[in-house]
Amino acid sequence: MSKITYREALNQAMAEEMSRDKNVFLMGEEVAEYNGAYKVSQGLLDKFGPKRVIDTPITELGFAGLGVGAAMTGLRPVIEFMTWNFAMLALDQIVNAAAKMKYMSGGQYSVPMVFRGAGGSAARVGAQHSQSLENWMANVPGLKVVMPSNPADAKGLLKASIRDNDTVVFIENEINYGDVGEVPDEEYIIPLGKADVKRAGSDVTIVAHSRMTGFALTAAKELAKEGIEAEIIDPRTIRPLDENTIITSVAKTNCAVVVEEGWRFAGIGAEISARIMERAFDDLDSPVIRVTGKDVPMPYAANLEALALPSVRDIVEAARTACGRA
Amino acid sequence: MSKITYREALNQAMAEEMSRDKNVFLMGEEVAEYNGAYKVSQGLLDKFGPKRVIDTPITELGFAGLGVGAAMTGLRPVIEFMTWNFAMLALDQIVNAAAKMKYMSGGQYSVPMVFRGAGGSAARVGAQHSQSLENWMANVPGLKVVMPSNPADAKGLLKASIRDNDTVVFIENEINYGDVGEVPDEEYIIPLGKADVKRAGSDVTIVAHSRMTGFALTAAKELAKEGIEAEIIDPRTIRPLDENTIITSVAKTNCAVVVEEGWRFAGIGAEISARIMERAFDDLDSPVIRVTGKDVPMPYAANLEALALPSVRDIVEAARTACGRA
Amino acid sequence: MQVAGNDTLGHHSQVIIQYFFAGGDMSAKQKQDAGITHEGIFFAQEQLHEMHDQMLFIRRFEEKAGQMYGLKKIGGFCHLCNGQEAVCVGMQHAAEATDYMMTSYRDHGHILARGSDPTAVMAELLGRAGGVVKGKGGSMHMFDADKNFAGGNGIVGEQVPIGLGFGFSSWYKEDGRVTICIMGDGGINQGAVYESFNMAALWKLPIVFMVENNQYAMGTSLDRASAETQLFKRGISFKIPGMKIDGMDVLEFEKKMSEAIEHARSGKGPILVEAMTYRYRGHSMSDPATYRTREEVDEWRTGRDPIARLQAQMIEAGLATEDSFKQKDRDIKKEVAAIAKAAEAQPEPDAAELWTDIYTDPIEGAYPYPGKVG
Amino acid sequence: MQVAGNDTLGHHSQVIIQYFFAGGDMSAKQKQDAGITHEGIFFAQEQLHEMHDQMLFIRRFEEKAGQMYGLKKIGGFCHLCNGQEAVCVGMQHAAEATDYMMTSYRDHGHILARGSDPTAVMAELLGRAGGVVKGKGGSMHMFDADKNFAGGNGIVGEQVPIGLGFGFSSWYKEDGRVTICIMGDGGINQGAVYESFNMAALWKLPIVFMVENNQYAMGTSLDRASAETQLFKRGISFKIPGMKIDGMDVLEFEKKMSEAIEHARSGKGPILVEAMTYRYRGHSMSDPATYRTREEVDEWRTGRDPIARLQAQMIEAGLATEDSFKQKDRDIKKEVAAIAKAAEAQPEPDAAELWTDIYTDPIEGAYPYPGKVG
Ligand SMILES: Cc1ncc(C[n+]2csc(CCOP(=O)(O)OP(=O)(O)O)c2C)c(N)n1
Ligand SMILES: Cc1ncc(C[n+]2csc(CCOP(=O)(O)OP(=O)(O)O)c2C)c(N)n1
Ligand SMILES: [Mg+2]
Ligand SMILES: [Mg+2]
Repeated sequence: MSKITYREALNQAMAEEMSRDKNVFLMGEEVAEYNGAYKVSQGLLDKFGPKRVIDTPITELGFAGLGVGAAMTGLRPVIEFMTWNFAMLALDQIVNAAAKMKYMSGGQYSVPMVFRGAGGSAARVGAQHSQSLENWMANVPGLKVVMPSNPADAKGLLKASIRDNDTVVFIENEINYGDVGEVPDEEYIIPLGKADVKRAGSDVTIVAHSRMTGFALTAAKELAKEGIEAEIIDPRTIRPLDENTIITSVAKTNCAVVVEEGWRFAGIGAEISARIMERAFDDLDSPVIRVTGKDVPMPYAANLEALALPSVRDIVEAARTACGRA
Repeated sequence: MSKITYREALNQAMAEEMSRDKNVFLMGEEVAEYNGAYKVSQGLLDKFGPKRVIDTPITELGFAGLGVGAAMTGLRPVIEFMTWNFAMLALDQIVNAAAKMKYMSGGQYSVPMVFRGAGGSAARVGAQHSQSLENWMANVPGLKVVMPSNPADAKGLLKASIRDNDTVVFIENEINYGDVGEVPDEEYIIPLGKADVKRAGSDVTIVAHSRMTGFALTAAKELAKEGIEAEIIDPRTIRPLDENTIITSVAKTNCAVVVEEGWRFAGIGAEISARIMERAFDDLDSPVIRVTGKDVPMPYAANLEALALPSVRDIVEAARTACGRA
Repeated sequence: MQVAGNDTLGHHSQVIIQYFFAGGDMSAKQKQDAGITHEGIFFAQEQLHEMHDQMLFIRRFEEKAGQMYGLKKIGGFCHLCNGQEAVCVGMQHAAEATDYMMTSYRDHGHILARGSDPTAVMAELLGRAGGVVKGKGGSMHMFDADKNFAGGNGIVGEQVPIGLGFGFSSWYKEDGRVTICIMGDGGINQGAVYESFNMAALWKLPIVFMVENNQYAMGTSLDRASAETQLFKRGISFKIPGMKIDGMDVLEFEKKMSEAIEHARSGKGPILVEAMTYRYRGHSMSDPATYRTREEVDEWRTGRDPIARLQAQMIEAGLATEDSFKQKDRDIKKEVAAIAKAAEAQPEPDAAELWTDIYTDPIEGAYPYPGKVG
Repeated sequence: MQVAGNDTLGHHSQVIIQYFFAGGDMSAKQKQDAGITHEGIFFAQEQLHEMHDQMLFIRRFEEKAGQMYGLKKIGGFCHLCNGQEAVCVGMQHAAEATDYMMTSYRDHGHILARGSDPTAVMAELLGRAGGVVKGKGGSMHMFDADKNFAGGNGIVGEQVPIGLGFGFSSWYKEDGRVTICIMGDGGINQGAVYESFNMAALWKLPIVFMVENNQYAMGTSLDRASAETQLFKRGISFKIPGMKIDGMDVLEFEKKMSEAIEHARSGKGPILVEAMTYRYRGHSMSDPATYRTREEVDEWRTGRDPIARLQAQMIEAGLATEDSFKQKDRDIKKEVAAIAKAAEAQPEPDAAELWTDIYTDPIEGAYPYPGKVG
């Protein structure tokens, strides 16, 4: 095991896959000469040259589509959005082209590619730079949606995503880029579609992805002080969702909290809540509680921003309520 | 009361509002000289002239943004997307500009406009022309989302939407355009945010919007034959959602089915299901059941298309299961 | 070749090269053969017959499709290409089989000219199991990967960035292929087109962007949608040279398109071709096309029809007679009728097909809502 | 005015008019005043001082913002405009107060030049209640509706269709206003820009599109992102005439920009202005800007600085002295320091503000998740 950052883990995943398969290339704004707006692609231009690490003009729809076309010819593009906020401009290519292509073409064309970049809110970047898109993307058959919460997952999941023969929407978290964690030294892959129980517990199930996994783990420590043992599940892959791991946990804890940074209406929490009801109705002692970003555009002011985001306290309170110890 | 089509109802709503307020204009592809791809704007060019009924080039992002800018100066644009499928290209302007503008500008700029057009699947138009976007749009604070299911609602809600001082996403249904219904002769407005109980019943609550309301009403007739009285609720406004009407119904029926044409993952059904659990957990005798479009891109072949869409039979079966009479 | 390269053209803002002449060398062998020499290019009689038959086949196929639509055997949208056959056919004769090609929803003519099985194309229109995409795509979404035909795209303009990606791939792999990326005169206004123009020119990708200027986008005439109606100039701001070609003359089209493809293949970067053409029918089957005058339609239909024109040239060159063409037409009509019958006899796709072709690597047990077909 | 109109220009594919001369009439009154005559245009000393002071104020304001960022009092992104002051100020002198204006996230200089309260601008950077948008927007989202300043937009290129809408509104209302829609040399590659160019030209809307060509988009130099680096030519394909202006010379900029605005106001349709400028600092505060050489930066910074240039001109014309400028600088620095202090003394926005400004007409009882602030 080595201790590396989430950023380095992603970087290693790309470097290893690019070394393994010459069809893999990285393209996006500032990925090459600038080494990445967030330095995720540090050193890749030097290592792989300007044919495989390519800076683009600021034209998200265009280079997303370029990736789709290239993937249809058998290349394996990794298309970086500087952040997923800007992918709003490229959704037509992701949804109408990448996700539907295999079906529309009767299976003739696959689109083996990864769209990646930082999603959700960073710090103090305001309304237009704080969009969570995972619920929109997970809505779409044909896409897989992956959101790692720590360095080891980031590396193993990105390698799996690059090798996957379908289109993967890979959403990182800017605030996590600097997080340090243990990562195996030997090569490894984390299969898509498998949730991970980040902490075992018997009193309440907390499902949280991406940055919220860390919040949930912190909340679990608080709760433990009160004698509440929370089981923390990180789905890691949002679509397809490993619902069995969640249902198994709820069967044990009989209550659940779902946490997400994004907006509440038809979010990931809504989906997980509905599924828990569908499959574990009789196990539930109390309604599933959703902890989400507030239903407002992200404000800039520090105090308002803090109020807009889910907090550890929100999770603690929700967990207490869920297991009847509020 | 007069009997008119859903299409005519929309047309009347626009004509009346354009007569009332000279700041209202209609813009979109083929809205003027062609009288609308689906003839919703029939006669409006003749009535209001080329300054107020404007054909655009095929540039959804551009003219959506034009609408946003015009609305910021106090005009009241009605921007027609030939269908909402094409709005995928314009989402940045709808979400990052229209929805967030008032907040970002500290309340200085409002964006009083309507984005309208046919959403969901028409008949046999395949994967790229059958997208349901209401869950994505309803996810976004700053937007209101309206989806009428019959001519009277279509007219009253569109008039309310045009008068509303915020951005309204107004999603029609192509297959409903020809539906005939009674519409009041005198001027009327249907306030946004109010659900309508389309049929009273005591055994099961069925929530269904847009074309699915009609399916649910048909299902209710089937169910009545078996002695199951379904209460059919049409939310009409998806965001904000009139959750009280739904909760009140579930308190009576103790079970619910939610129907939508769109995909299941993080759809409208997920949201409503989660809310029913949150607010009516103790009233529920059984889990809320979601009837949705299948989790596949829309196929073209007639038999596959029929399988992909929710059917009256699906609703009937779900209702039976929900109220324990399967 | 007199085409101005990217560099000179942009820098001096010269007028785009509208017509240029290749004056290819004719082999001695070709000169002996019967054929037609069009502006210095020799077309052998076999090729002429092939071009003619393909155009006529497409014409009759589209008419049959129109009929089937009228009989409600084809559903949804159905966009015919009657009138535009010379573009479809001329282009295929200019391109290599290994070159990539993609277009909009108006794709029947192109996929047929590309050499896909017409029964599979008709079966697709009918939503049958043997359709070129198994009945899943329909009229708008025809694909044939074996023929390097990448759709069949329903979102106006969407195929342009996709085509950019195919061109990028050839640059990446250095495989010598050219991508021919087709759009309409309405589609060329989409922003994605200019994002693609810029990247293609910046990286000198081997792409021929081709706009089928049939002068209408649904009911909107060119001048009501475009500030610059000379569409071959739409690349100037990105240093992409342009050519305007008569798309109603298959020989002319083949010749000029060959030059455009050669330009792209030779590493000079992208080129923009404007094909002047006309669709005889409405935009789709439901469009009465009242926005055009009868005279205008007639002018193109009787005055400039690409099939009649080639027939006249071939008769004049002694390569065929009116009678032989009439016989050919009867044969083709019969063939098309047989194709339609065979396609109709096919079953609908199996219900299980609803759930296939979504993922190459579905994840066991995790796929959201599998099965329950029916 | 020698600018070629849309029609002639596009049809003949002429070289875009790069410089044109208005040769305005000077009134007898003006001639008597002290001032500077720049290419036939007289600038009175009051105006010169105003321009100078505004540029210097913006420079010092940005420096203060940079400091505050370093002290972590400003969060998120913070894009300074040092070096680009002549563009901000020259443009405001050319435009009417009623003209509309919108730009990207690099907006401090523009909103200050527009005349917004600098304390409110600084308070916004600090996320305070008295911020120009109540602390809700921050550096990237400055708006001042009273001054017709419509942002402050964070998505690159997004303001261009919005500007199209402002221009459309003036066409619709016939209110005689011009919209000045500003983008960067990176932003000009976005597809939405060309969709907007086409519609603006098609309908002859009164819009000046202005690209601030500071030659870098983050770390990407112009030639690595644009096939056509002469950005004023980017409108040719849409029949939009272009002008290239030295954006480091405030007098030149004011003069040429006035002509561009006059072009748009007179009903001739849109025009595209390329302002040649340079940002002295990194893209945002976190960017060390190692992609540029020290020499290049110095060449602009010491060789072409717009403030130093105007100072030299004014000293030469006897309108000021080095000492008077030094005193002015001290005054402005003091003013800026006082502003920062006053802004910092403001409270953060009230917590209840989290839930305001989302809807003009919230729907009672139905608003999804109100309240529970904190
Ligand atoms: C993004 C998008 N907007 C609108 C439509 C509806 N639509 C389909 S075809 C068409 C006209 C296209 O015209 P043109 O590009 O000239 O191609 P042609 O039909 O003449 O071949 C329109 C507006 C669409 N399919 N996609
Ligand atoms: C759509 C979108 N893509 C990417 C970004 C990230 N980004 C912010 S500024 C910038 C560079 C813009 O450069 P330019 O247009 O030249 O403006 P300048 O910063 O030089 O003023 C980029 C890529 C963004 N904000 N929006
Ligand atoms: Mg056309
Ligand atoms: Mg720049």
